[in-house]
Amino acid sequence: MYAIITISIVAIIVLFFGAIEKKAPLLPVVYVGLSLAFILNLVGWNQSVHYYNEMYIADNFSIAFNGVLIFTTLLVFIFAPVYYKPVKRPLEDIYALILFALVGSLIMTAFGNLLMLFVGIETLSLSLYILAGSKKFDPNSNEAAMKYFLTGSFASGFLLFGIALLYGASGSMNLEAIKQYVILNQAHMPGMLTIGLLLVAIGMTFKIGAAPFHFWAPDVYEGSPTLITTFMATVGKVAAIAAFFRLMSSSFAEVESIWKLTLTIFAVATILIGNLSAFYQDNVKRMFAYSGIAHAGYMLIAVIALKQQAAGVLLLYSMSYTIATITAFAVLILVREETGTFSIKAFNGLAKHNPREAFAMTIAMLSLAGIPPLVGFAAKYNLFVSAIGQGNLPLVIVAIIGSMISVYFYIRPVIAMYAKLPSGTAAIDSSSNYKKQITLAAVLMILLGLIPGVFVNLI
Amino acid sequence: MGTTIAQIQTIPLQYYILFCSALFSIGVIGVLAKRNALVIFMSVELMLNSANLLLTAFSAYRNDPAGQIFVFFIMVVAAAEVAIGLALLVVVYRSTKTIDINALNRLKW
Amino acid sequence: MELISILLLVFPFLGFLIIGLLQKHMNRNVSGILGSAVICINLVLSAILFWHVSSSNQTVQTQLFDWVKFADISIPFAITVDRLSALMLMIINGVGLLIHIYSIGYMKEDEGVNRFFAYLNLFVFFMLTLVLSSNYLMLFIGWEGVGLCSYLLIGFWYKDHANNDAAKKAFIMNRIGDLGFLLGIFMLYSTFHSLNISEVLAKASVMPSGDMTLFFITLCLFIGATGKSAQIPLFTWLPDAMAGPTPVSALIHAATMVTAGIYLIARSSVLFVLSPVTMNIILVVGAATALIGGLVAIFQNDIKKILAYSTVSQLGFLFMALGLGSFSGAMFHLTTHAFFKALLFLAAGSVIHALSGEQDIRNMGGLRKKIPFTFALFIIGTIAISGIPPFAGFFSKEVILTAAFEHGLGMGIIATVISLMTTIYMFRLLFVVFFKPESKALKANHHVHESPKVMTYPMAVLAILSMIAGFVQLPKLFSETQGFDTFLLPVFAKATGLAAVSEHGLDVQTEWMIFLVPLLVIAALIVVSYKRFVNAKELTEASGFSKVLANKFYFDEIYDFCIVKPLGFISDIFREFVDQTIINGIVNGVGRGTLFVGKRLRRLQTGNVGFYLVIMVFSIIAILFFNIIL
Amino acid sequence: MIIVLLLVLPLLASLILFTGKLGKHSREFALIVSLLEFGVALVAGYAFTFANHKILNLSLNLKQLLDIDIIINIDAVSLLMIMLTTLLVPVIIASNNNRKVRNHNFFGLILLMQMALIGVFTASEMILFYIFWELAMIPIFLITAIWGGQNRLKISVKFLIYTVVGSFAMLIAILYLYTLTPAPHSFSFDAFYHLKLPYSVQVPVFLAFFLAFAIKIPLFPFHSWQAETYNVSPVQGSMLLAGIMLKMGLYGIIRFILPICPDVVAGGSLIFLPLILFGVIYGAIIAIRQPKLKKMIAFVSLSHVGIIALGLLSNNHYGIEGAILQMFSHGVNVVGFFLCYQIIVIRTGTDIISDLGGIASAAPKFATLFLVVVLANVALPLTNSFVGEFLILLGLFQSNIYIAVIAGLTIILGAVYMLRMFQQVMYGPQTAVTTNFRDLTVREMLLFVPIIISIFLVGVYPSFVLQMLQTAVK
Repeated sequence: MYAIITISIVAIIVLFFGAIEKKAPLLPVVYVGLSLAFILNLVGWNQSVHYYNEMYIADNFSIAFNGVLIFTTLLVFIFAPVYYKPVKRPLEDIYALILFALVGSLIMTAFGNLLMLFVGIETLSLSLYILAGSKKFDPNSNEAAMKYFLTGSFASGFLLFGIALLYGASGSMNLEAIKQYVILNQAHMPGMLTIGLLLVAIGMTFKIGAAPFHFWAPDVYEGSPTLITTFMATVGKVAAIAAFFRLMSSSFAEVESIWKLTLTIFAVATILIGNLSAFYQDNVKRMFAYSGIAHAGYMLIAVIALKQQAAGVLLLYSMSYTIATITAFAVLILVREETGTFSIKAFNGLAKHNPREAFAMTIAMLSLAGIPPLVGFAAKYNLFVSAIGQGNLPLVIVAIIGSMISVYFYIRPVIAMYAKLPSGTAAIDSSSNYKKQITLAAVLMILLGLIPGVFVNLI
Repeated sequence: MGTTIAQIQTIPLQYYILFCSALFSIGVIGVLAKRNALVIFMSVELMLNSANLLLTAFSAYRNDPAGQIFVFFIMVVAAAEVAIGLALLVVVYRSTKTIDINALNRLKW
Repeated sequence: MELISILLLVFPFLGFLIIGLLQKHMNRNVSGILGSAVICINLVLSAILFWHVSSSNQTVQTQLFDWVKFADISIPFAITVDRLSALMLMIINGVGLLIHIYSIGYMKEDEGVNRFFAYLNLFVFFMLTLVLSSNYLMLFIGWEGVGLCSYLLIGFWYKDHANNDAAKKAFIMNRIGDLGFLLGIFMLYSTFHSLNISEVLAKASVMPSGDMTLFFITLCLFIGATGKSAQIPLFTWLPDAMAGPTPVSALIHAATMVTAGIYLIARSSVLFVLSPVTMNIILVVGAATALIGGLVAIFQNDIKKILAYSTVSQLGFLFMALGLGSFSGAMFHLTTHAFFKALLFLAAGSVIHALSGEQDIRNMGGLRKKIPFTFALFIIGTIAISGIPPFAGFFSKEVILTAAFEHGLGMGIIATVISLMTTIYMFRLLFVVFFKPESKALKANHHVHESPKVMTYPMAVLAILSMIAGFVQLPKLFSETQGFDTFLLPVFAKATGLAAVSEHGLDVQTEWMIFLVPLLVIAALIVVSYKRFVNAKELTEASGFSKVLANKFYFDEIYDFCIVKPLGFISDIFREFVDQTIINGIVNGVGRGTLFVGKRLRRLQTGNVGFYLVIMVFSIIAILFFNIIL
Repeated sequence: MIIVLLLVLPLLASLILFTGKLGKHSREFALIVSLLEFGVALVAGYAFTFANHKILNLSLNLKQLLDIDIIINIDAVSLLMIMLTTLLVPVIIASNNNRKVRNHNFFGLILLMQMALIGVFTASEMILFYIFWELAMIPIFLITAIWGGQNRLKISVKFLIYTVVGSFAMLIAILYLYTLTPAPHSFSFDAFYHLKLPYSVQVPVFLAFFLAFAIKIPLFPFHSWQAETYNVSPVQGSMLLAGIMLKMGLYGIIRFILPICPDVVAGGSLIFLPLILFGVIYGAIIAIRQPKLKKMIAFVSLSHVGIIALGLLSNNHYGIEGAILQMFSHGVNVVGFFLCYQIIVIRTGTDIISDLGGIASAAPKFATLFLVVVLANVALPLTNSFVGEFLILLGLFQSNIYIAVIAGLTIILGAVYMLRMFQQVMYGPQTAVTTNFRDLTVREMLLFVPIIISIFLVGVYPSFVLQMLQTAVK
């Protein structure tokens, strides 16, 4: 709760600084604020506090995920200056919007009431709509924003209607109450509740960008400013999946029969479509969009295999996904700055001049592909095992085949970097702490890969 | 207040549900059928408002204010949404000189 | 005694190592002397052993160490010296020594002389391993080892690919046989759960005659033997093997290695006696080989080729003997043959040496004056091999002929014919080379010279041996004591006992017939061939059937056409088509397939929002439909 | 303790190398480390035999931290494989004197690979095994992709994908078996060994494992990556692949297929043995006419490992034990073969067999060593591979005569292709490229020492290995 407040305040301060045309203090303020928020968030660990009669629940689950989200945002902000190097103006609006989006995502992970879920989602989405279009004079950016907006608002329409139906059926929007209601009449579910649940599920599926509601993702990811894409692909996705997980686990765990098959089909479709479509991408940015879709599919497995362990697994997975993706995007930003293209060729011979970036990128790719001993493998491994533990072997087999396919396109940048000759001559220069971050991320991916147990058993 | 609820309850709940569903479907169809962004916004609004109506109806029938409170939130969000939507529309129009959504086809494959 | 038997193996191997490793730095003369010295020591040692086993009747058993040992299988390096192996020891080391000495002179000019002696010692080592081994697997080591040495020595002058091809051919053909041998070993092990020869024989002796497994075992062993001892169908390598230096031909391809097959069968006599079918096969194959070898020999013009085919024929003759169940007879002839065939080869070598490399007999003639000593030796060898008393060949052949006639008249006659053919080609060779008026080529070439003593003396020794060796066992007509048989009796007693051939000894007339008739014919043949070959101006080009014979029944061509060519063809097919097109094609096809799917899936992303929305709605409807209605 | 050392030493060394601080001393450093590693392995072997074949084991339960139990056992088979690895890696490192490839990363990768391989050969916990299994693939892939010959990318990627497919099949099988283990589920080998699967379950499990290993080994018809990969990757890469890496597959057969699906091995021999058998003959026949030396080695290796696989699946303890011995021998021989190949190629710049010739007269020392290697490859008695092949064939013979007979044909074919190659390359008149062919330098001679020694040691006195193994084979 304090985290949310802090961040909101920081956002307002940022806006204020922008208003008085001060560029210098902006980022420091953000850094400090986020770090503060991170710490405040951790306060109250193991004592699940409820705010505003169960509107907002700060239990370990939400705290852990919020930690991840805040940390990710911090990383994004660290990469910001390099990305916005050419821009003169303070960019307070963009920073503030990112912060507000973060607030939305924090609410999503911790909602105790469908109302808060909706509010959180909308806070996140609305901010993202604007951010997606924040390159005002870039038609791609505009188009991305428009597409995102249209599909997004459409989807939230369904979500909302679903919530309404749930409310109608159960008579409450409180997760706990709904759970009670569901337990009471497991025997004969009113059709209204089923429909409501499905609509909500669909809405969430859209937000995490899983098939068959993934179509917006590639276009939006490609069109939006890369930094924003990074934010969307990490914070947006993780928050959505966490919210989805929370919803399902806290209210509808007992009625798997209604939604399990549907979600399984979603997951299978997502994994296959995501990986196969990424297979042929030459545009790396877009490739990451598809890889993001694929990973959404994997995360859905965690939702499907609902048991206590799964929360931890999901946490680990989202961490691995976030770190790897953010590292990859960071390098991508660099390369883009240098070569002006997102094509895979841009990576040719990167290892020659920028060994450190290349190394980080390699680690990220391998981690995403799930090659041991990196965190990506640990995450997948735990995910699959917990899924199998509850008899989802076919699903897991599909997932394995998916990641088999994924190896191919994840390895392509690596090959380009190491085995192809560089096109440019000079090394791409990047600020020193940028380098530090990238290296840190790479190290993290290895370390977490070595001690995944910590996080799996965290919540 | 009580009388209003009583009057509301004279109409069976199913009617509200059906009506709202119909309204919602109209919204959906509008979104699908139209290629003009502006109209699509309006259809989306229709969808949201159908949900509002549904919530209100439920809350009225259950004597539970939560639903109606939610409606206010939704209205706020909807307003914000429209604002953003129109803003984007303007931007897009500036670049493509049209508000036909089929004109948005730079990003694909 | 155990120590000696081990030293027998140690010395030649040391010789090989020393000469082999110091090749570069060793004086070219030293190596020869060293090599010979080693064999000389060996000869002494084996003499001691020979005396020991022949005086006392027990065999020398020596266990070195376990070679293959785990679970229930245990195959040690173990040495057994009984009379049979003792005899072989004498032959190998004796002939070996002489040939070593001879080579000192023969290889003088060759720059690879050190390598030569290294190989030669290695050969002796393996040959001794072969005859000393107490189990089949160790025997197999020697078996393959001598094959290797013969490969190295045939291809000794490796600059010329012809020699290498010959060597390769020899090795591969041997390998074919070896596979048979190996399978035989497997069967032996599966049947008797041991490879120790004496153990196997003991276990086998209780089995019924004509037992099926025994048949297959013996058949496989015999296949092995055909490879090593150049029998049909695997004999074609031996004539080509003459590409090697002549001493090698003498030692390996006449006296010792090629007799390994006979030794193997004699060793496992019990097994063979118990499977009459195999015995008959051996008999037939042996006879056929002997005939073909003899026939072909008559029409060859290369002095060494003639001797080679003669060897083939003689080996066939030996196999006949084995097939007839006269093992000791076979060993007897093996011994004498070792002497006179070695002698003949060395003499031929001396001739070639004298003519500085000339091998075609059409370019020879009248050498008896030029190199009288060699001439004399050659005559002795010829007489001995043609089986003219009182030289060695006569006696040993006599035994086999008798055995053949005991087996039946037909077989007896065939055997006689074979032994007579020997006379024809040998005397043809003799006359053409030594009596015939000189050829122009030879006239031109003046520096024809007698070989040095280091070469002639060993030959002399062999000549003496091939004169007197026969007397160890006179035909039954003249003496009751069958020296050789009695010597080998302990080895073959069991076999002959099992054979249980109805001992209807031939009556005296037939014995005389067998004794006299050949002699008359031989005399006649000598006269005829003298007329035919000495007075003939030039050897006419072969034609008609003789052409077929001159081309050794086109065996090589047939093999080439039926095996070599198809194999190459298949190889190309596999490499070019199956591997590249089919298998690789499939693999790549799968990859491309996935790529293709990816390509198509991308197309789904049309970039049109309307389309996205439609898809969304339709999937929503579908989901609701499936969940509610169904 | 020793085990940890075995694993950590090369890992640390590789990390040090990756930093690139050592510059041009990298090779010496790597060599020293690998020699140390060999010493450690010897100590381990001593400890093993000294504690009369008691299995060295290291077991840490780190569920909380790693949610993987670290279980590492060294039994006879593992030990033999470790010996092979630690013996060959120094040779491989030292053999590299190619300027282009002399690079700290290169050696780092080799050592990393060594660590992974040792991990594979010692892990006794499925996931640990799988991790090492995958880890072992990355270095060799990078080696091929970065330092390889022309169109190295296409081929190395194909190789990567191909093997990944296999290992994922294995992963599926592992996960499936995991679900069958009694709760609480466990990934330890023992847990897997103890579940007695019905035949119907064994079959799919077998197929999954078999696919994985057949690709790795490789067996016909999954070999199409082999020749290409050998051909493009630098010689050291080929050595790693042929000498050690493909033993992973065979090792996998020993560890998983034999204990987990015994009935399939026992019953189904007529289903897959003929396939492998065909591969054996197929490889041999192709080798007969293969124009390029390196590709020929690939196909020869295909044939040889096929024989080994036959032995392992012969369902007969002679066959299995022979095969295990042969795994060691083959590694040594093939590396020796590649050494000769490298020497020829560096000297002459070509590996087209028909272009070569007459080297023997120019370089007698080399000729002798090469001859020994060739003879070891044709399994001449008293060389290492004879005993192995003898036992394998014996085992096959007892389980199925016909297969044994056909497999025996390789004895002949082996002689054919080897002698053809040797004659073409070494004998005959010298050709343009082989005139003034320099004979071996001392350094090169030293490279051969371990190879030659192990050829004759195992050839003459294999019992010490065999007796060590027999406990494991049980």
